[in-house]
Formats: sequence, structure tokens, C-alpha cells
Amino acid sequence: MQKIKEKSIEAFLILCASITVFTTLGIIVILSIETFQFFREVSVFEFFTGTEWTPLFAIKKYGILPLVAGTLLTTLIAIAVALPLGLTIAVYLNEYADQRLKAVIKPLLEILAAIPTVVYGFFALTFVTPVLQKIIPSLSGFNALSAGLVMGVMIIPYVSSLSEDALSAVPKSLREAAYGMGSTRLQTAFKVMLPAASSGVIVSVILAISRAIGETMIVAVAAGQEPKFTFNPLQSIETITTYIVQVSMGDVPQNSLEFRSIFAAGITLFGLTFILNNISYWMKQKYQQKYE
Amino acid sequence: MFKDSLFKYFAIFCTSIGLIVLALLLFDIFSKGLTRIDWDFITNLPSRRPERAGILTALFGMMWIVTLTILIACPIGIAAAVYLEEYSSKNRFAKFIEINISNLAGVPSIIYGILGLEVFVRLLKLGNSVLAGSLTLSLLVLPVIIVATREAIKSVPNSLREASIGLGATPWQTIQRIVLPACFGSILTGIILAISRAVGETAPLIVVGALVYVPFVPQTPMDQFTVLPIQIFNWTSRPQHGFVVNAAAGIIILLLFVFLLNSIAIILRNRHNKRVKY
Amino acid sequence: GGGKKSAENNAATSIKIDGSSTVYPLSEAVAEEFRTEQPNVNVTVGESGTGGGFKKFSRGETDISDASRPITAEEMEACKTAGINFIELPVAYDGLAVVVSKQNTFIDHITVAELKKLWEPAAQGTVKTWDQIRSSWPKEPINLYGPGTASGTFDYFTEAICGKKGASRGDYTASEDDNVLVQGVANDKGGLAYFGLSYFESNSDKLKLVPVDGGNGPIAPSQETVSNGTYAPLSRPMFIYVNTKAVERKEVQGFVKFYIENAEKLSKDVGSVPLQSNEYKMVLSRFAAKTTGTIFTEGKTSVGMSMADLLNKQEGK
Amino acid sequence: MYKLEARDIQLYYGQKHALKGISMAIKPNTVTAFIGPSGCGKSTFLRCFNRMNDLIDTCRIEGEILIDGRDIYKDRINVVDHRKKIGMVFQKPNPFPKSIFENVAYGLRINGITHKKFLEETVERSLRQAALWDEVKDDLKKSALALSGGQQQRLCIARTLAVEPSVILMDEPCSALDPISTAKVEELIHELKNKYTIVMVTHNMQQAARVSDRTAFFYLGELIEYDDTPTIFTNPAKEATQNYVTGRFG
Amino acid sequence: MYKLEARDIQLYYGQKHALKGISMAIKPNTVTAFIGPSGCGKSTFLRCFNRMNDLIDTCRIEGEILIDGRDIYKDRINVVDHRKKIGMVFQKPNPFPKSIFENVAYGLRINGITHKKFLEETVERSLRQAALWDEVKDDLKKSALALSGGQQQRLCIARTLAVEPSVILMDEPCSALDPISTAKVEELIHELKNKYTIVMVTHNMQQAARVSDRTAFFYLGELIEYDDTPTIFTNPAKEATQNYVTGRFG
Amino acid sequence: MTHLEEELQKLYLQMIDMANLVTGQISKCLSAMLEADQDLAREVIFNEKRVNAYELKIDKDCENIFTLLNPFAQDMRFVFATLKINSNFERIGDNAEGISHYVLLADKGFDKSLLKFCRFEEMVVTVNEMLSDVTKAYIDKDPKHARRVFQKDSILDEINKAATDLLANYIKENPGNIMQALYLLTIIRKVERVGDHITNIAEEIIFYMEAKVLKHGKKSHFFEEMDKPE
Amino acid sequence: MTHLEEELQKLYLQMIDMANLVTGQISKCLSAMLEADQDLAREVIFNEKRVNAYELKIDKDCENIFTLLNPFAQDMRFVFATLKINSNFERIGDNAEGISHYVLLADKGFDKSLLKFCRFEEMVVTVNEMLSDVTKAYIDKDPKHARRVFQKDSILDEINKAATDLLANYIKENPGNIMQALYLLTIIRKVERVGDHITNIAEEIIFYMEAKVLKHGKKSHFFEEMDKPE
Ligand SMILES: Nc1ncnc2c1ncn2[C@@H]1O[C@H](COP(=O)(O)OP(=O)(O)OP(=O)(O)O)[C@@H](O)[C@H]1O
Ligand SMILES: Nc1ncnc2c1ncn2[C@@H]1O[C@H](COP(=O)(O)OP(=O)(O)OP(=O)(O)O)[C@@H](O)[C@H]1O
Ligand SMILES: [Mg+2]
Ligand SMILES: [Mg+2]
Ligand SMILES: O=P([O-])([O-])[O-]
Repeated sequence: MQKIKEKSIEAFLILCASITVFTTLGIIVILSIETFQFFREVSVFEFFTGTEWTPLFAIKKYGILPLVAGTLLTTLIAIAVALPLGLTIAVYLNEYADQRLKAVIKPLLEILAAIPTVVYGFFALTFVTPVLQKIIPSLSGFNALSAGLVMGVMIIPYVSSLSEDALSAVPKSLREAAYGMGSTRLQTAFKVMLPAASSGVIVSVILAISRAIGETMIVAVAAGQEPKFTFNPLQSIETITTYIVQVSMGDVPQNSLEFRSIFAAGITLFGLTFILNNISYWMKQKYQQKYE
Repeated sequence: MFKDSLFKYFAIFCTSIGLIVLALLLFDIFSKGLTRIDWDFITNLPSRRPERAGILTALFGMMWIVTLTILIACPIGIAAAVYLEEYSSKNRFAKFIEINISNLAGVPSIIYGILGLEVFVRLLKLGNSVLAGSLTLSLLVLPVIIVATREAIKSVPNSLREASIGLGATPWQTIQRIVLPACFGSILTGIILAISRAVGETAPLIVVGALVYVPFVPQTPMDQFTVLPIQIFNWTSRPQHGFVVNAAAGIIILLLFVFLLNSIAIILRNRHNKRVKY
Repeated sequence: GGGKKSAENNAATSIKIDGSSTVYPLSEAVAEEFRTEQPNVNVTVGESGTGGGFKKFSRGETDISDASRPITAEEMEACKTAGINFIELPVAYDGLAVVVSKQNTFIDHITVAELKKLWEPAAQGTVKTWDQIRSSWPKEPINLYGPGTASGTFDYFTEAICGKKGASRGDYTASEDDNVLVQGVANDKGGLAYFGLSYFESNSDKLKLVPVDGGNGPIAPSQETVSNGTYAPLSRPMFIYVNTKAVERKEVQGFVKFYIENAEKLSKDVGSVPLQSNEYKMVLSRFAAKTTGTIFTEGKTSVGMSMADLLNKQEGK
Repeated sequence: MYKLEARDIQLYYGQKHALKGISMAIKPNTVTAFIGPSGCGKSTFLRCFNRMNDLIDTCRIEGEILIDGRDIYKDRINVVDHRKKIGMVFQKPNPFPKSIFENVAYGLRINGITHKKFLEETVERSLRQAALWDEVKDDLKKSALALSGGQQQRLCIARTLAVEPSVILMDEPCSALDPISTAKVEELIHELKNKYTIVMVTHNMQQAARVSDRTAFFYLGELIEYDDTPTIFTNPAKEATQNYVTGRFG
Repeated sequence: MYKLEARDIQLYYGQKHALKGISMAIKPNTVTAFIGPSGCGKSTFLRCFNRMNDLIDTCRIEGEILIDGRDIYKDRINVVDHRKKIGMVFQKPNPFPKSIFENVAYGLRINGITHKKFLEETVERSLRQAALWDEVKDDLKKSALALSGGQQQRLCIARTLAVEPSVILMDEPCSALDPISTAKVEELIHELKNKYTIVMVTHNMQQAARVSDRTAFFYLGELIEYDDTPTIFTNPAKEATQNYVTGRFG
Repeated sequence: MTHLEEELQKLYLQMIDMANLVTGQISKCLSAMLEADQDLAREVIFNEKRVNAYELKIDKDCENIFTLLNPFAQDMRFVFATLKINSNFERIGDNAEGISHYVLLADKGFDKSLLKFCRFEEMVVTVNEMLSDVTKAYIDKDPKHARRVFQKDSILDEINKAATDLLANYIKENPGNIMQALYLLTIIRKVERVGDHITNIAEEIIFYMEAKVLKHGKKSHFFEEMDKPE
Repeated sequence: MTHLEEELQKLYLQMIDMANLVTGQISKCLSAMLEADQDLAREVIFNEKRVNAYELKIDKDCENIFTLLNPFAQDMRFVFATLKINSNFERIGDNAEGISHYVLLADKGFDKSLLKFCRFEEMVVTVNEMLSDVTKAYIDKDPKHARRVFQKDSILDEINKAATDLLANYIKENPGNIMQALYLLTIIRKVERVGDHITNIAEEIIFYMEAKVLKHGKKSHFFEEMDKPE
């Protein structure tokens, strides 16, 4: 009797676990069917090497690279903001700030992750860009820079909170060892604590990057919708997510080639995250430090 | 020593950037929207006139969606995590699932919307219902819950499991009575993170057919619905200035809702963590 | 399955509208007013885009589809295969305003030809300063703003100005959200944008409207000039498509009638431009006659035709 | 009649041959200590007695383990029921994050016992046996995690006693405790011997010397010597044992 | 001349009076053991010598700690530099998650030393001193975490030796180790005594008895007795010490 | 009571048994001698096996306690003292047996006047007292009783010292009784030895209780001198 | 070499010193006797302090090793055996001192013929041999050497046993030499005792090396009988 109960519970659990597999399969199938149709009309080679993306223009060009470049550019900027800031904050909260301050600041910063992203988009567009334009006159109204910066701020808590957790999880003894050797706080934090927490820090950064890559509204509002194969952050660009949301909620007929292009773009993004996650898994394995 | 204090001030500067941005945002939103909030704003139906428009249906829609999403995603996510941590052997399949789950965490939300539209709305013929929306969001937040729960389960010392098994408990008894209660706090954090994300989502719900103008509060999971972020999104793209104010007010309500969920979680978690310490 | 059954059950008391976000405000306003008329009928309105709306419409998932462009051949084909017939009803205009920043002092009007020179694909990378358009304008850099390429506005503008749908230079700043364009151009001295007239009306303090010379001298867009067709070619019609099956339901019939009868008044409320009163009559009769199909013959567009002409043409046919 | 008996146990973790033909018989009401260098298979062998190794996928076992004369690996016995008869106490005190009362009552509850009176009686009896009752009787509702290390370990013993096992297996039960707590647990073991058969792994030679009646020395998966404790520590038969107990190893 | 000297140390953790007027003088090149029940202040006192207690916000200290005759709390000394002179080894081996080489070189690197030859020489010398060189000399690039517990602890000692401190403080350095590793570390302490002054906290009375020259018994924040180790363990002056070492405590 | 305490208690009780046994052996062998009771002498000789067995047992127990229970301080001194006391009692037992053998050899009994002459009876009383003192001291863990024996031991020494001359005279006067005199001399020497052993026991008891080394008390400068060079 | 091993080594070397010292004491006191060398006898008496100091030191060291280093098995047996050997050597030293006192008392030297008559010279040779055997056994940790002493001890026993009668006869024949005869008897008894102590030492060495308890070997049924009831 008990055996049957145990077995059926296990079966239920397996079912739940396989939902993630089904989800992936579902995503791949749905993206692939349309992508397959898409590639019947567009050459795969052109798609992956072309530097122009104009499926909605009169002269249609299907080179995904501008979108990939835009995605990478905004993500890169976001990470360039979130990584140093987030890590510095994590180190500060962990090593310098006293407990009460930390108890206040950490949840406060976490609010940054809960604000609807549309709000961030307008913040970037109506506040950050004008301020930046005072410093960099050549900055265009929509640009990868301010979208990336604000996105970076949005994902700060991912890096700061998760890394701080990882730092907190580093055994006290390691910190004491460092101090005992006569290290300054700075040396302790960067030479000992961070390397020891590397696995958790990597996970937090990966999660933040994933979030940045998948983020839509900030870039859609503030970075523009101009697919340009450029890595110049001062210009307006378009990301894959922006393109997908623009088309899927726009006026384009849904069984047209133009519409199908979002599936091809989607699968490209999927592949991009897949590669990234494999790299991260590999890095995690490599740098994972176990302390029991 | 000099470098040390230099870094300290730099760190304080960095922390302030985050806090200043937050303060600016909140100030901006509150200064625009706070005056708009009154009982009417909460109880009115949507309207073309900004000053008459309310968020009743959107608010209730959001509560429906969030509640259903919690009810769907939590058991499934926790069950999946339990399976992956406690039952499955650590082989290549497990590694595949692990990468797969973090991969899912990075898929843009609108793709989940497309999936939900095809599978729940059309294949399962659930229509543009609260249920279809919740199922879609459940898929979206599932990876977060699974990852968080797995980390939480990992943190439960193996010795507790062995103790329970050693006393003659079955694997499931052990999980149900020992493992899950012991890591409840961290699971809660994961759930809240997931729900915070779900609360703010717009695009996938629009794709699965969430509406904007809904003049009634959903009564059953099969009803059509709208949610607050969609309402906010709609308002921000309207030409009339009054809607921008409404959007800000809506954001305030949304943030309050998120804070409420967060603080419930933080309180529960703190209480739990006080009890359970290793 | 169950979905269909429930859809039928709901059909007794509810009307589902989905589609273009441009038409949304008008449909919302109508739905809101209709509540006072018939409180028991739940009218819901979505905004999943014209394309998304037609997709649902063609699958029978909605009763009425909002559209900011005429239905395409493929979409009609989809409706046909699903056995869905529709009545196409123009309900209002969306005037396209060409605007510059308040800081821009040199532009007082622009001709269609100049707009073409500015926006045509060939201009990409070559037309960079204002003096290239008109020599009297200063040699200052041009920054262009426009709706996202997936929008009906983009399609319409390119067709009206450059002669071909989608024929546009790509190096301009695009956004789905017109408010975003407003923000962009308002602060950009060398900027020029086009978007829905209503967005200009709400932001006239920050923006300067540019009268467009379509051959009859520069005319600034207004409720008046758009409605009577003197502001040409930059005004486009907005439609609702009604499923003929749904029309069999009384509440749908009532709603559509209510829609047409109140569109004139309500479109002013939400910032779009009403048709001429007589045109509404024609639309009403078109609905009464349950005339199915589109008034746009394949490949032809709405550009340059007055709504009355089009409706008449259809009648005549 | 022996309480526990192992006959030619061969145990593999995947390819690794962890126990090599171990045979051993343990009399009832004795304390048996397992000693040996780290990784020699003490814990592995101990865990054979309550089939705890079943939880490890790669683990494969040959030979017979008899408890009260019944082969627990061959006879079609119910593992879960079997484990109830064999209590286990671990290296680090591992109370459940529940109240003291619930910790002790856990073993009964999972057997579906809910009768309040009975639970209370059993909890009290077990805590008394574990020499903990007087220290906690006024705080049974308190979290077990609030107890000191030594108290926690005695609580774990009480928890084990509550299900009335006849054998108690202990895997380094004092290695996480301070000397005072250690002394208390040792005393307890000394007293429990009257009712239970106790098998313990320890790294502390003094402890093995102090509390056990018989001592088994393991090395590289083999049982090198198994004899009365005084003999092992004063006059072992094997050179290796001698070297190990005198600290001349490695 | 004493190497370390404490004069009437009073230490408070917030309201808690953790050390009550402790005075003690330690000669160079001796091993001093601190014993006493859990929570009596052994670690706290040990950590006074390298001002490790500075890291705890609530901690307040009165009295004088003299190292080579200089008061490290009063004189305006540089704490960081001071700590370099006082090595510390902890209960659980805590190597940095770096290579073996980098672990040992850490102390030099933070002092800005980059000269490769010098680093290599120092690392080798330190590892030799810590009796670890032969075991690791071919794997200096290997992660320190891949070492066994006992090797890790010796690595931590080597790391400490590399910066050439004159005093080594050890807080229960063997409590996480198996007996064989423990023996090795004890031997090491025995040898290091010739060059360093060693102070260690231990819960293992046998260990204190084995390795130390002098033993200090602490109880409830007070120093009860401080004398030659044989005296403490065979013929202590105080009743409390007697009771503690014979296990008749509490 | 801890395990160690239990074991120490066991050892203590055993040691008391041993002490009583040996006290009995001495008093019996001396009675046998005074009363020419050959059977009693034989009993003593037979019982010597018991004494030896006790010694072995106590030795073994001490060894086990040292090894297995690692006593510290007072406990350690107790076991150490017991070990030494044990060996002293065993030697006292040896002497009782030896005396008994000579009782058997002197099969007609000793000349009462000779015994008186040599103050042998006083010796017997003294050594019996000493034994009971020292046993009491052990039982009560009271060094006071133990200290009493030193005074008494000097009586034994005195009698022993005087014995050679007295016996030489006796032999001259009673040439027929040479063998008896020689036996008596041997016995007196043995009793004196017993006295020494009892003093040793007393010293050990004091060492255990007060942690003072009394043994060879005044010669300790040697010990210190030896300690230094290391 | 571990700390324990170092300490054991120290103890071992000290014990060898002690053994050599005591061997010297015995051979000197016996030489003194044979050669009527009063100075030599005095040296022996003086050196007894050294022996006592050694005993105390070794005792203390054993005590410390037991307490502080907690030896197990062979090591434990080594310390235990050393402890017992130490006490035996001390007693041998005691006897050497005692003999020397009698040498001083018999100030004119002993009658050579008496000594011969009693096989005393043989006794001296044997006991010296036994001491060197047992010392060698200890140094080499070789029980073979130790075993040789049992045979030799029986020679001592034999001589001792015969001595009473022989001396009685001698006294009868040489009534003037009574004192000397009585001293000699005492000395022979002492040498016999020394033999016993040496045998004990040999037994301890064998116990240490082979972990066999030889002491009171044949009487062990008592021991077992006592063990059972517990
Ligand atoms: N789950 C496992 N998978 C593979 N090998 C294992 C596993 N558990 C233990 N081993 C190996 O089996 C051998 C015996 O392990 P075991 O834990 O029984 O040693 P032990 O004697 O208890 O050591 P310790 O004193 O360190 O606890 C070791 O070499 C160990 O590495
Ligand atoms: N950071 C702290 N804040 C407050 N009290 C503390 C702190 N650290 C230690 N104490 C208290 O000070 C006392 C002495 O602690 P300490 O760690 O020195 O004890 P210990 O003798 O080393 O004990 P153990 O043997 O368990 O390590 C204890 O009562 C402890 O509770
Ligand atoms: Mg183990
Ligand atoms: Mg401590
Ligand atoms: O050998 P350990 O398991 O006690 O480290």
C-alpha cells in the first residue's frame, strides 16, 4: 500500500519535472515550425551573415547580425554597469557596512528589480538620455547607451543580492584567515572572498545577463528600433526582443514572411542563451569551490 | 590602508547610485501619480476619460492571475525541484535538465506568450481565459522557482535526511516532513522573486489574449481578464496627458502590491529563519 | 471542445473586440458608452495589433477586429478557409502629423515631394542635412523619427509619400510608442517626426506642426482638414471588421450600430478624426446591407481616395 | 545467539571495492567499536546493518547480514520496517528543525501513531533513557535547535530510542562535541548497553578504549582484527593494529 | 623577557563580560595550551593577541597586551602590520581557493612582493617547515582544496610561516582532523617550537598534555590556573582544574 | 558516576580486598610462628597464590585503566599509587609466604624465651598495627593514618638491628638451637622488609592524597641535579 | 620520530643507565665483600642515593608518559614494564646497599673458606651474569637473553637453601665467627632476593616484548577464577 503511494508520488514528481522539458520542446517546436517555413524563403547563410535587417521595408533584407549586435551591445553595457556596481555593492555590504545598514539597503536595492520595466524605459528616455546628451552631444535620442545603463541599474540587485548571499555563504574562517595574515579589507574582499564565492557570483551574473538578454521593454522604449550593425553605443539600435515584441504586437499580417521572421529571430536568441548557459555551466563547474 | 578607505568611499558611491536611481524613479512616479489615487481610482472601470478611469478589473484580474499562478507554479516547481534533487540520479540527463532550466530562465517572456497562445489558448482550447494566462505565466516563472527551490533543498543538510530514513521514514515522508519544512524559507524567497516577476509581465499576457478594456471582474478561471501592467502599458501609450498620470498611479498600486507580497515573504522568511538555523 | 462551448455560452452576453492599438481608444470609448445603453452586454476590447487581431478574427475567436489598415489578401484567405465572412466598416481617420521640435525655427511647411526626398530609401546615408532638402534651410543634421516598421502607420506613410508600402529609409529613429517619438523629437532641434495627430494635440506645447503641401498649398492637419480630406495624403482610415456570424446576434448588431452612430462624437474624445457625417450614413447602410468583403481591391490601397468615393465605388460594384 | 552477524560482506561503490569479505558477529547488549584510518570502510560497513547504503545508487553488496538470525538482504523483508528496528545516530547532532517533543515523537508519527497519551509517555520515557528529561522537561515545545551540541546529540539518541530499536548504530557520535558533552554521551552509551546492542564508529582511540567491549580494526576495506577492547589496545594480535593504536601509521 | 604578555585584560561583548582580568606571560619558544569548558573565553583571549576581536563591532577591551614589550592596543601601531607578525591557524583548515603555491605566497603578495625567485624560495622553505613539501612539491599548481584535511591544515601553517611571524596562534587546530593527521600536526607543533612561540586552544586534554609546555585553564572568563603542563595534568593547584582535567565537571 | 569513576571504585575495592588478604597473611604467618601452628603456615603458603592472582588482576586493571581510560591528575595518581601499593602488598605477601616456609622448617616451634629476648613479639604487634594503619589509611583515603607507620617502622628497624648481636649471643649460649636462631634471623629480616614495604605503601597513599613525593625524601637534590641538563 | 617515540627513547636510555648503575652497585658491593674493601662498600652506600634518584625520575617519567602521551599496546607495555623493572632495579640497589652495610659491619673481611664452603663466589658470579643478561635483554629488546636468567636463578635458590644448614655447621665448628656467619646468611638471603628481582625484570621484559604474562605463571587459574564472576 505504502509502496504504491510512494511510487505514485514519484510518478507525479517526474511528471512535474518533465514539464520543463516539455516547455523547452514546445518552445523549440513552435519556433522551429515557423522558422522552417521562413528558411524555405530566406537563405540560412544570408540570415546568419547578413548585416542588414529590413524585413518590413520595401527592400527586404534578412541579416540577423544587426539584431544580434544590438542585443549584445545593450547586454554588454548593462553588464558593464551591473557587474562592477553590483559586485562593489555586494562587497561593501558584506565587508564594510554594518549589519543594520545591510538589512535596510539590501531589500531597498531589491526593489529595483520589481519595478515594471516600462517605467525604466521612460526613465531612460526622458531622464538619462537628456542628461547624457549634455555630456555627449553626439548622443542620439534613442541609444543603446542609456537603455543599457538603465537596464544595468535594473539588474544590479540580481548581482548585488545574489553575490552578497554567495559572499555571506563563504565561511567566516576564510575571512578570518585573510585578516589573520595581515590583509586589508580590500585585499580580503578581492583576493579571498570573491574568488571563494566565485561560483555563486558567476551564477548571479549569468542570471543577470539572461535577464538583460531577455529584457524587452526598456530597450524597446529607449534604445530605438533601428537595426544597425554597429557596436557604437551612442546610436539607436534594435535588439532581438524589441523586434519580436514590435512585430508580434504590431499590425503585420500573421501568416506573412515578415511575421515568421520573429520566430527565426526568437530561435537565434534561444540559441544565444543556450550557448551562454553552456558556457556558464562550464565556468561554474570549473570555478566551483565547495566549502562544507 | 589608503586604498582601503578609497574603495570604501567608492563603494558608498556605487551603493548610492542604485539608491539614487531608485529614489528618482519613486519620486518621479509618486509625484506624478500619488494625487490620482483615491477610492474611485481603485473601484472604477476603465474609461476613455483619464479622470474617470479606474483599475478595478485590472487589479482583480491581476489578483486572479497571481493567485492562480502561485497555485499552479508553486506545486509544480517545488515538485520538479524535489524530483531533480531527491530522486533523479546525477547523470547526464540531470545535467541536461539543469542547463535546460537555466536556459528557460533566459527565454524572453514574449516567447512564453507565443507558446501559451498556441498550447493553452488554441491547442487546449482554454480561450483567452485567466487560466490560460496563469498557465503561461506559470511556465514563465517555473524556472525561477525550480532553481531557487533546488538551491534551497541543496542547503538542507543530508544528515537530516539520513536521520529520518534511519528512523524508518519513507523517502516521501522524509521530504514532506523534514526536507521541505526545513528549507521553506528559501523556497519562499524563490517564489516571491518569481511572483514579483510575474506581476510585472505585460507582453506574454497580451499575446495569449489578455484584453485591455474589460468592464467586469472575472468570476471564474475561464473568464476573460486584464491585468494592471497591461492597463499601465496601455495608458503610457495614450496621447492624453491624463493617462500618463493614471499610469503613474497604477504603478504605485502595482508596487504596493509587490511590496505587500515581498513583505509577507520577508516576515515569513525571517520568522522561519529564526526557527531554523544550521 | 469546452472552449467552443463556453464561447457560445458567453456569446449570449458578451462581445469580443481585438486588434489594432490605434483603433483601441475609439473602441474602448464606444464600449464604455454602450454600457449605459445595454449594461448586460459585456464588451471587451484588446489590443494585440492589427495582425494579431486578424489572426484571432480569422479563427473565429473574436467578433469584431479593430484594424488600422485594410485586411490583406492572406488574411482574407485565412478567413475564407475558416469559413468566416466579414463586414468591413471604416469608422474614423487617423491623421498623420508631421512635426518638428519647438526649437526648430526654419521649417514652416513641407511639400510631399520634399517629404519623399527626405524619407525615400535612396535618402538613406545620403540626405543628412536640411539644406539638401531645401536650400534655404540651414546645413544642420537631420534626425528623423517615425513609428515602428511593424505598424500600420509606417505602412501607410511610406505608401503615401514614397509610393510603396515599406519604402522608407531605415536610418531613422523608430518606436512603437508614439509618446516615445514625441519625447524624442521634442528635444531634438534637427528632428522631424510623423505620428498620429492626437499625439501632437496632446503635446502641442512642445511640438511644432508642419503643414504639408500635397499640391494644394500647405495645409496643417486638424479635425477639420483631415475629416474633409483637404489634408492629403497623410490621413488614413481606421476600420472595424465584423464577423457576419456574430452579426446574427442581436447585441452585436446593436453594438455595431451604436458604434457607427457614435463614432463621430467619440472619435473626437479620444483624439482621432471622425469621417464626414454622410460617410457614416453610408457605412451604416453598408452594415445594414451586410455587405461583405473589402472595399479595397487587391493591391490597391486607401491612399489618395476619399472614404466616400471608396464606399460609393463598392456600392456601385 | 548473535544479535548481528555479517558473513563475507563484499561491497562495491561502482568499480571501487570498499568492503572486502567482512565477517563479524556481535553479541547482544555489548558495545562494539569500529576503528581504522579515514576511508577504510567503517561507516560503509556500519550502514550495511540498516541498509542505509541502499540510498546510494552505485552501491552493490554481496554476502549476508543477519539480524537475530534473519538475513536482511535476502529475505523479503520490508526495508522501512527493518530500519525501525535499527536506530542510527550520526556524527553531527542532527535534530529536525522542530520542537523537542516533535523530534522524539517523529518516529512514532511516521508510523501513523497519533494517540496523544501514548506519544507523551513514549517521549518522556525516551528522554529519560537518554538522560535528557530533567534538562528539558519544562521546554518540550522549544525548538530542538536551541539546545547545546551535547543535548542535541542526546536528543538524537532519545529520538532513536523512541521507536524501540534493539540495535543502535552510531557513526562518530561525539566527534562534534566538547569534552563535557562527550563524557555525558559516553556515560549514556555505557548505560544503554544494558538494553541495547550498540555499534559505534569512532576516530577517538581513547573513546573506543573507554566505552566499548569489543573493538574491530578496519584497514583498506578489510577487517584486520576484532577482539576484546583491552586486548586490541594493550596486546593486539596483528602488527597493523598495533601500529594503528600506537599512532605509528602512515 | 616575555614574548607575549597580557595585563589585567577585561573584555566585553556588548554587555557580556567575557574576560575578567586576565594576566598571563608567555616565554618565547614555548607551546602554551589554553583549556577550559566551551564558552569560557579561550578563543576570545587568543584573538586578543592579534586584535582579531577588532572585527567584532560589539567588542570592547581594557588592559594591556604586550608583544615583545610593546602594548599593541595602546601604542599607535598599524593593526595590519601587527597581524603579519602574529600568525593564526584556525579550527577548520581554511585554505584559500587558490593553488597551493598561491596560498603560501599570499602573505608575500599582499605585501607587494612579486620577485619570482624570492617567492619560490619562500614557498619551498615554508612548505618544508610545515612538513608538507615532499607531499606536494610536484603539484604546487594544484588547488589547495584538493588536499586532504590534514594536508590543508599543514598548508595553513605553511601559509602562516611564509610571512615569518614570531608568534603562531592556533584555535583548536586539530579538531577537524582524523587521528593520523592530528598526529602529524602535533609533531609539527613540536618542531616549530624551536623557532616560534606557539599558543593554542584545544578541547582535547590529551593533546594539551602531549604538545604543550605550559597549560592555562580558563573558566567563566577567568584564568583559573596557569602552570607547567605536567603539573596541570598530574597535580594541579586548584580544585576546579583538577575537576576539569579528570572530567568531573558539570 | 562516570565510567572512569566506576572503574576506579572497582579498583579501590579490589585493593582493599588485597590489603585485607595480605594483612591476614602476615598476621597468620606470624601467629603460626608464635604458636608453632604448622597448618596455619601451610594455609598462608597456599594462599600466596591468591595474593599473586590479586596482584596480577590489580596490575592488569591498572594497566587497562591507564590505557583505556587515560586518567588525569588525582585519578592518575590514584591508579599510580594503587599500582605501587599493589606491588608492595604482593611483596609483603611474598614475605609472609617466606616466613611460613621457615615456620615449617623450624618444625618444633620457636623457643619462647628467644623470641622474647629478641623483642620479636613486639615486632609482630607493631607490624600488624602498621598493616592495619596503612589499610585504614587506604580505605579512608586519610594520610593521617598513613603517617603513623613511620614511627612504628623505626621500632622494627631497631629490633632488626639489635637482632644480629642478640642472636649471636643466643647461639653462643644455646649451640643446639643454631638452626632456630638462623631461621629467626631470616624471619626478623623479612619482617623488617615488610615494615619497609608498609612504609612505601604509606608514602604512596600520601602521594596520592597530597601529591607529595615522600619517597627517598631527603635525597632529592640528586633528582634535581639530573633534571637540569635536559 | 613522534613526540611519544622520543619520550619513550629517553625513558629507554635512562633505564639503561639505571640498569648499568645498579649492575655496578651489585658487582661493587660483592667485590667489596669478597675483597673486604670497605671504601668500595662505602661508595656503594653513597651511590644508593643516585639509584633512588633514578628510580624517582623514571617513575615520574613513566607517570608523565602515561598521563600526557597515553601510550597504547606495545608502547603501553613498554612503559608499564619499565615502571616495574625500575622498581625491581631500585630494590636490587637497596639490596646492594644492605650488603654493603653488612660488609662494613664485618669489618675484618669474610673467611674465604666460609665463602667457598657456602658456594658464595659462585653465587656472586651467577648474580653478576644474571644482571648483565637482563640488562642486555633490555638493551637489545631480546627476550632470549632474559630467558637465560631463570636457569641461573635456580642456582641461587639452591645455594640459598643449602646455606642455612651449611652455616649452622660452620657456626658449630667456628663459634668465634658467629657474627660473620650471621652476616653472610643475611647477605646470601639478600643476593637470593636480588636473583628474584632479576627474574622479575626478565619476566617484565618478556611481557613487554611478547605480551605474555609470565609472572606467577602456573598459578593463573586463580586469576581466571576471579575474573569470571564479574
Ligand atoms: N557514495 C560513495 N561512492 C563512492 N565511494 C564511496 C562512497 N562512500 C564512500 N566511498 C568510498 O568507500 C571507502 C569507505 O568509505 P567510508 O565512508 O566507509 O570510510 P570510513 O572508514 O567511514 O572513513 P571516515 O573515517 O573518513 O568516515 C572510501 O574510500 C570512500 O572514498
Ligand atoms: N561575537 C560575540 N558576541 C557576543 N558574545 C560572544 C561573541 N563571541 C563570543 N562570545 C561569548 O563570549 C564567551 C567566550 O567565547 P569564546 O568563543 O571565547 O569561548 P571559547 O572558550 O573559545 O569556547 P569554545 O571552546 O566553545 O570555542 C562565550 O560566552 C560566548 O558566548
Ligand atoms: Mg565514516
Ligand atoms: Mg573557541
Ligand atoms: O575522517 P573524518 O571523517 O573524521 O574527517
